[in-house]
Amino acid sequence: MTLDVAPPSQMGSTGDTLPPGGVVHRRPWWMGQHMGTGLLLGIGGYALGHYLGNTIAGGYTHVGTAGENDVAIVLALLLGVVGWLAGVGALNYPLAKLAGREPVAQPDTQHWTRFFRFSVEHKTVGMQYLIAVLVFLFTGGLLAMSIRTELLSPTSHIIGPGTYISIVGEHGTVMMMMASSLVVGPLGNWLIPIMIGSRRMAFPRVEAFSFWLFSAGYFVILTALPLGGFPTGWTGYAPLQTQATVGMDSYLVGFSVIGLGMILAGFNLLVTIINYRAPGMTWSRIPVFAWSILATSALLALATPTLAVACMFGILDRTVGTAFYVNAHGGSSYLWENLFWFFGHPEVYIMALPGFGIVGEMLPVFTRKPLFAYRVAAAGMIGVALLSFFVWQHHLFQSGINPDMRPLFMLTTELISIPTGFIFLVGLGTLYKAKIRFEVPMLFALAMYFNFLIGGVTGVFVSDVPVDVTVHGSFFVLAHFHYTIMGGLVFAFFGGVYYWMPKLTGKMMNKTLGKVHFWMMFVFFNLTFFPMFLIGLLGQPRRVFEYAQGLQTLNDFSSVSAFCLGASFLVFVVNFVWSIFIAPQEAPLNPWGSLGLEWQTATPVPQHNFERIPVVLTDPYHYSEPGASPVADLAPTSFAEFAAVGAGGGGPIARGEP
Amino acid sequence: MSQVRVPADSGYVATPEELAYEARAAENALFTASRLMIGCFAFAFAALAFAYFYLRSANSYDLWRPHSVTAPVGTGTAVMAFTAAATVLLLFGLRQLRRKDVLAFDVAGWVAVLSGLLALGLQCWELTDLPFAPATGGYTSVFIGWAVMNIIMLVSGIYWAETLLARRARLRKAITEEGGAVRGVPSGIFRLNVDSCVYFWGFIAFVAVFFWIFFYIAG
Amino acid sequence: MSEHAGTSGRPGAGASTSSVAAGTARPLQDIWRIVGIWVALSIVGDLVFWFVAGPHVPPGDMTSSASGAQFDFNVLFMVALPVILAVWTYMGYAVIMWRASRPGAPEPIGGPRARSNLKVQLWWIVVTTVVVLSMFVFGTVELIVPAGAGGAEGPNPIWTPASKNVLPIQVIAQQWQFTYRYPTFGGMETSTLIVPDNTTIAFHVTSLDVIHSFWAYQLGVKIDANPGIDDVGYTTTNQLGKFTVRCNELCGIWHGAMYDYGKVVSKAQFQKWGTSTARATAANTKYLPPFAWTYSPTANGATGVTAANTSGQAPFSKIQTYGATTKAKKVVKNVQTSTTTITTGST
Amino acid sequence: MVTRKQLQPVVRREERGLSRSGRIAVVLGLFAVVVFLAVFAAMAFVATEPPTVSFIKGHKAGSAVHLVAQTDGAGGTGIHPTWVSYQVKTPQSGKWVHTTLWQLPTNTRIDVTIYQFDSGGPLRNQQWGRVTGTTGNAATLTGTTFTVLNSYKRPVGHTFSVAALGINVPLAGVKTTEKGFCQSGPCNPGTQLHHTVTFSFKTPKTPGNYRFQCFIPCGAGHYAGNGGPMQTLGFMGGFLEVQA
Repeated sequence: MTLDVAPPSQMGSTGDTLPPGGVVHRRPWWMGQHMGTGLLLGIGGYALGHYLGNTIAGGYTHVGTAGENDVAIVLALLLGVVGWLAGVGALNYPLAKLAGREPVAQPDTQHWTRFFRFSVEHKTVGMQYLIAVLVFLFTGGLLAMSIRTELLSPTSHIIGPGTYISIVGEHGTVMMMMASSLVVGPLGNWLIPIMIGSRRMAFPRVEAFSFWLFSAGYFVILTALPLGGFPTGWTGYAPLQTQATVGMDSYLVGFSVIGLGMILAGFNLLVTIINYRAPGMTWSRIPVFAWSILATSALLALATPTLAVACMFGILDRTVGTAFYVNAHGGSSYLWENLFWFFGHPEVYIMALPGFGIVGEMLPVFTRKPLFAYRVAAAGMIGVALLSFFVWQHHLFQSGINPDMRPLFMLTTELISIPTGFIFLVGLGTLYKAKIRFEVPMLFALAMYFNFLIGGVTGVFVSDVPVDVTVHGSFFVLAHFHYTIMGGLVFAFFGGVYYWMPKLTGKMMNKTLGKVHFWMMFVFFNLTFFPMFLIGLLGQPRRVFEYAQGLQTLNDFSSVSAFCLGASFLVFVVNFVWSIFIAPQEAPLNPWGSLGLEWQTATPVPQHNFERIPVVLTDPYHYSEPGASPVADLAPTSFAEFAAVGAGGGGPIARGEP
Repeated sequence: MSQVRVPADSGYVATPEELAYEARAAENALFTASRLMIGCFAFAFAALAFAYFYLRSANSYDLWRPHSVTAPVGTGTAVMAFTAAATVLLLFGLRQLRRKDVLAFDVAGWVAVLSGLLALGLQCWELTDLPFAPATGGYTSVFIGWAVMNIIMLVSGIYWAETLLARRARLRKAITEEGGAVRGVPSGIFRLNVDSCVYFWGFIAFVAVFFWIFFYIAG
Repeated sequence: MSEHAGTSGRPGAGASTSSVAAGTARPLQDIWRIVGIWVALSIVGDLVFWFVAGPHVPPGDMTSSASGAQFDFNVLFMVALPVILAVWTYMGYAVIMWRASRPGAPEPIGGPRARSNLKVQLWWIVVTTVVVLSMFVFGTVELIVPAGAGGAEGPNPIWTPASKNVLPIQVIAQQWQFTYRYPTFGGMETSTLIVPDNTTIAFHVTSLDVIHSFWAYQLGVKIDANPGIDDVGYTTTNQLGKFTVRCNELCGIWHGAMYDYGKVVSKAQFQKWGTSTARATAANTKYLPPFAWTYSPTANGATGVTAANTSGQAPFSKIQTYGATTKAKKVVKNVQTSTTTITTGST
Repeated sequence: MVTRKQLQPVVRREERGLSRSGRIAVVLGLFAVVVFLAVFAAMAFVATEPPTVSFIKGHKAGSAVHLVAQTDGAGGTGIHPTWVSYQVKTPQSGKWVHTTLWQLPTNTRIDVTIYQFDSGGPLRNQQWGRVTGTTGNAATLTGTTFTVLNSYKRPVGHTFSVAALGINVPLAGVKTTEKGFCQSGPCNPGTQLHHTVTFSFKTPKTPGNYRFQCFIPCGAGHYAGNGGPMQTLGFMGGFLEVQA
């Protein structure tokens, strides 16, 4: 260790220092540890694990009869992930720490290659996440296109049935993995420290680690296809899971790896929001987006361990031969259903809450009105997060659980629509007598309300047990959750991307292309998924490659709309590439006229975010309020200043009175 | 080394107020994080406990625990005992550290790590030499699940304790000086870190005893 | 205090004092307009739905549970439509009337009154809570009164039909076809489901391998098939006709092709069909395992009826004893449960 | 009021060296590479589907189609050589092809001969011991007509079942211990131990893909014996592609 002592201000809690000056690598960009070495070691790890697995378990009779060695595949995937992490340099510090070493300062070059390295700078990690979730999204989208292609005809015609369910499962899994990090990953990591007035994340290495696990998960889940796919869909129901071929191992390992990444990402964000708020950033002043990320992070950190454990049980069943999910051996097929959905339902809100936060940020800006009922919004998000732990058995209504549990879970499920309704109260209240500017982000925000309303109301149908007898597991449910996840979260995400892109990159997205993207996406999203409610009611179960002849018209309509929906994403890609890389247009400092703290900093945001740690004077929603205090003092002479003005949110300026 | 030092030129100098603010934030973050980490592990072990009680009450085909199979009680008790011993030792070490008896902290800490490693080794050994097949019943499955999770938990706990002790070995006495900061590690933070680690070990011991009871004693 | 931050982002700040007048004349004019449009739309929408679409809403009215589901769906829709219309009307009104590009659009008003309104918030919470709770009460009544509404009640149903004459039919799901056993006809097994009219039927659904779901669409019945579990659901037929049975839980490659068609026939026809089929299949029925509520076939066969598996003997070869030594090899007593053959109980 | 310049960070902005057309070219090039890779991956993936054997080419309308297939304990070729699988004789060249996609003409009698080389066991569900859906609801096993096979007495190697057409024919298994047991396909009906099962059925008038599968748990090493070959096209499940 030849490093100088970093000033204590940059010392992390567990010694996670991040000296902003730090050390610069003099090596050329292609040397050192980066994605390339990660891939190399990842492949090496895969090969080693495969070899080890064959050595250990190759002789077992069942491996011979099945013609497949699950032990080898699991070990290969796990060691592949370890190799990837070691290759990108994620393990350097954790290992050095064993020898008591202090953190090695990170290369903080602003060279573009930083996006391919293990960077602990939250804005770099945010951009890495942004690209990664888009890759995930488009991969899942292409798979969706092939699903819709197969469903053009009521019988099997282009894709074989085995390939078809592999694609269905792959689509679901990739999309779920993507959606659980869609907002938290890019926007959460990038914006949250700036929004709460912090110079850093609580655990920058944990944050970076979560990203590299996330990206490793992408490769792991992709290996499922060449390994023969998995037949279970994203829900991975056992004992079909136990029965499946080695592609299933990719699912189990992939979900564990992604799950670990989700836990770490949520862990870091939660600790950061709780502890790194700037002076004066009281709980009643943090942006509503931070509230949503707070609630989401809590769900990520607490619900996902259950998934990891359930996946571990599945791996043990398939490799060591335990019988967690095998009834005939003292296990239970319900065990997976319970554990999975105990994670799975909070997961659903992991994929909804950040969207609420984003639209909550954008509505005041584009209506020039304060956010209506801020406390209700916060309460709604926390309420949804809490309740989401008590609803999971509604996925098991028709599975033969104890019948008297069903009214109870019907109640909890329907209760959750009350805090969800708060979000609508906030939105509608903010629109009241507003001055709505139809910028691209605002269009997405309004569309999110439009879509999520349909998704939410149909959720009440699904939660009602007698109706659920008909719609459970049908295309109705499929349409329902696409309306909430895609109609809600993905729309909000794209709104957020258009909204914050000037901050993230300093470039404006093209407005015309943005509007074309929005209208195509909005119209064809609804044309794709609304018919699915009818298709489901008319008796088409999910994940089938054959359906009733009479449903072909509706399915074809839906398919063609889906292709157009797919094309709308191409418009986004063209817009993205054009506006950021080809013909960049410098963005104004605060193009939307937002009061949010993140818009008060420079663009590009300096590496340490703030020259001085700001003193926050009020919440960022004082629109159309002459004489309101500025949101923060960016150059405070002393932190005591806020105590005089805003301690406890009590001062006249803080209350927004003239 | 191809690294060179450059001055912290990114353009800001922290004021003493900011330093104090960030130090306090770091301390609070450590406190929150250690408790949250226990929360994450608690949910994981809750899933295991759920599997245990669910399969036990479902008792499919009367195969929860055929012939009352039991994992080796001696080994299991030893694993639990070593885990508990490590916790007690760390607790003692923390107390001595608070009294600035660093030598006692070092000795207790390293013995605790050793004890944890023994528990870990025994747990691995027990897993490779079970008197039943994994698929014998629900009990055997959940037991193997527990053994794997216990290994993961012990590794986490030992890693944390070891890194603290290793850092302490590098930093020597300086950390005990009240308010002193050597190489950027304020002693307050270090003590809080040890404190959190011990807290986590308390959780490990609780889980170890809980599952020891249900797997070996009250099954 | 430095004033530089934040002000750049408030274009409306300068001109807002003049805008107060617009809202004061008739403060709730907009709300009344919205309510008017909403009430009109809701009444028309609900009436049109109830009388035009309602009677055709799937799954029809072939059985008590199907018509129950239809009625339920219609009632929920009658509630949901005004909720959706309320939000859409409001949003539509807002988008048209309160857009910035509208000539003469007044400046919005900020300040405490725009930030929260206790009355509105309370009303919102009360109304949503009342709607939600009444939906819950309605749903629970609709679930309990018609004996589980055609859904799965597990092995120990608590809401059973009042009728004493319940026809038990066993649905055996396996990869990838349903078969049906009729304990009332000597435990014969068929590949098509024929049920009598005007009869309360108890479907006992079980699986031989993975999880399936028995979805008799027009009958309004959906019951998951779990291996080793006897999952029961009830319905009462009240119409003749054909229906579709589909597997509703992903069960592997041929999940999409796991469907067949059944028929509701008159009681007399059912009796006739039953006796003739029982005779026709007698040659095979005698080889079937004795009728039981669940079956646990061994890996390469179908011998097992419900019984404790003598451990150590793997029912399927995937589970092996590698990595561990098998010391415990005491013989465990076979526990036979619920293997009684049912021979009575029809119509 | 802080101007943009004042807030400009110390971080140096990257210089952009490329012209606009240069950047377009780079992006299009990258795009082409990505598209190529995606198409390549998709093609490689689709190529794992088994080939189709046509019984329509060269078939005279009105005459019966003779379909000859064999079931082997191990397919011997392909990516899973140890998996149990069907082989079918092409009508054109008489070669054995490892596939389960068989094209058949509509409304035609199909005379099926299956050489069954695999060993057998009891059915998971004895229901599939019945012969249904064939002409006369019967089949012949080495010359003897039968309608029901007691799978506990007479182990069944496979069943040929087409659910949508109501066809089910159990194919009796051979003993692994006997001489001439075929270890790996394609097996030779002339020399190796097998059972010959024949039956006829009529293809429906409506064209369509009718799946056929096997109801014996022959995916050894997988839970309930229904994994692996049972869930992969070209092994124990496939389509009768009935076309006009």
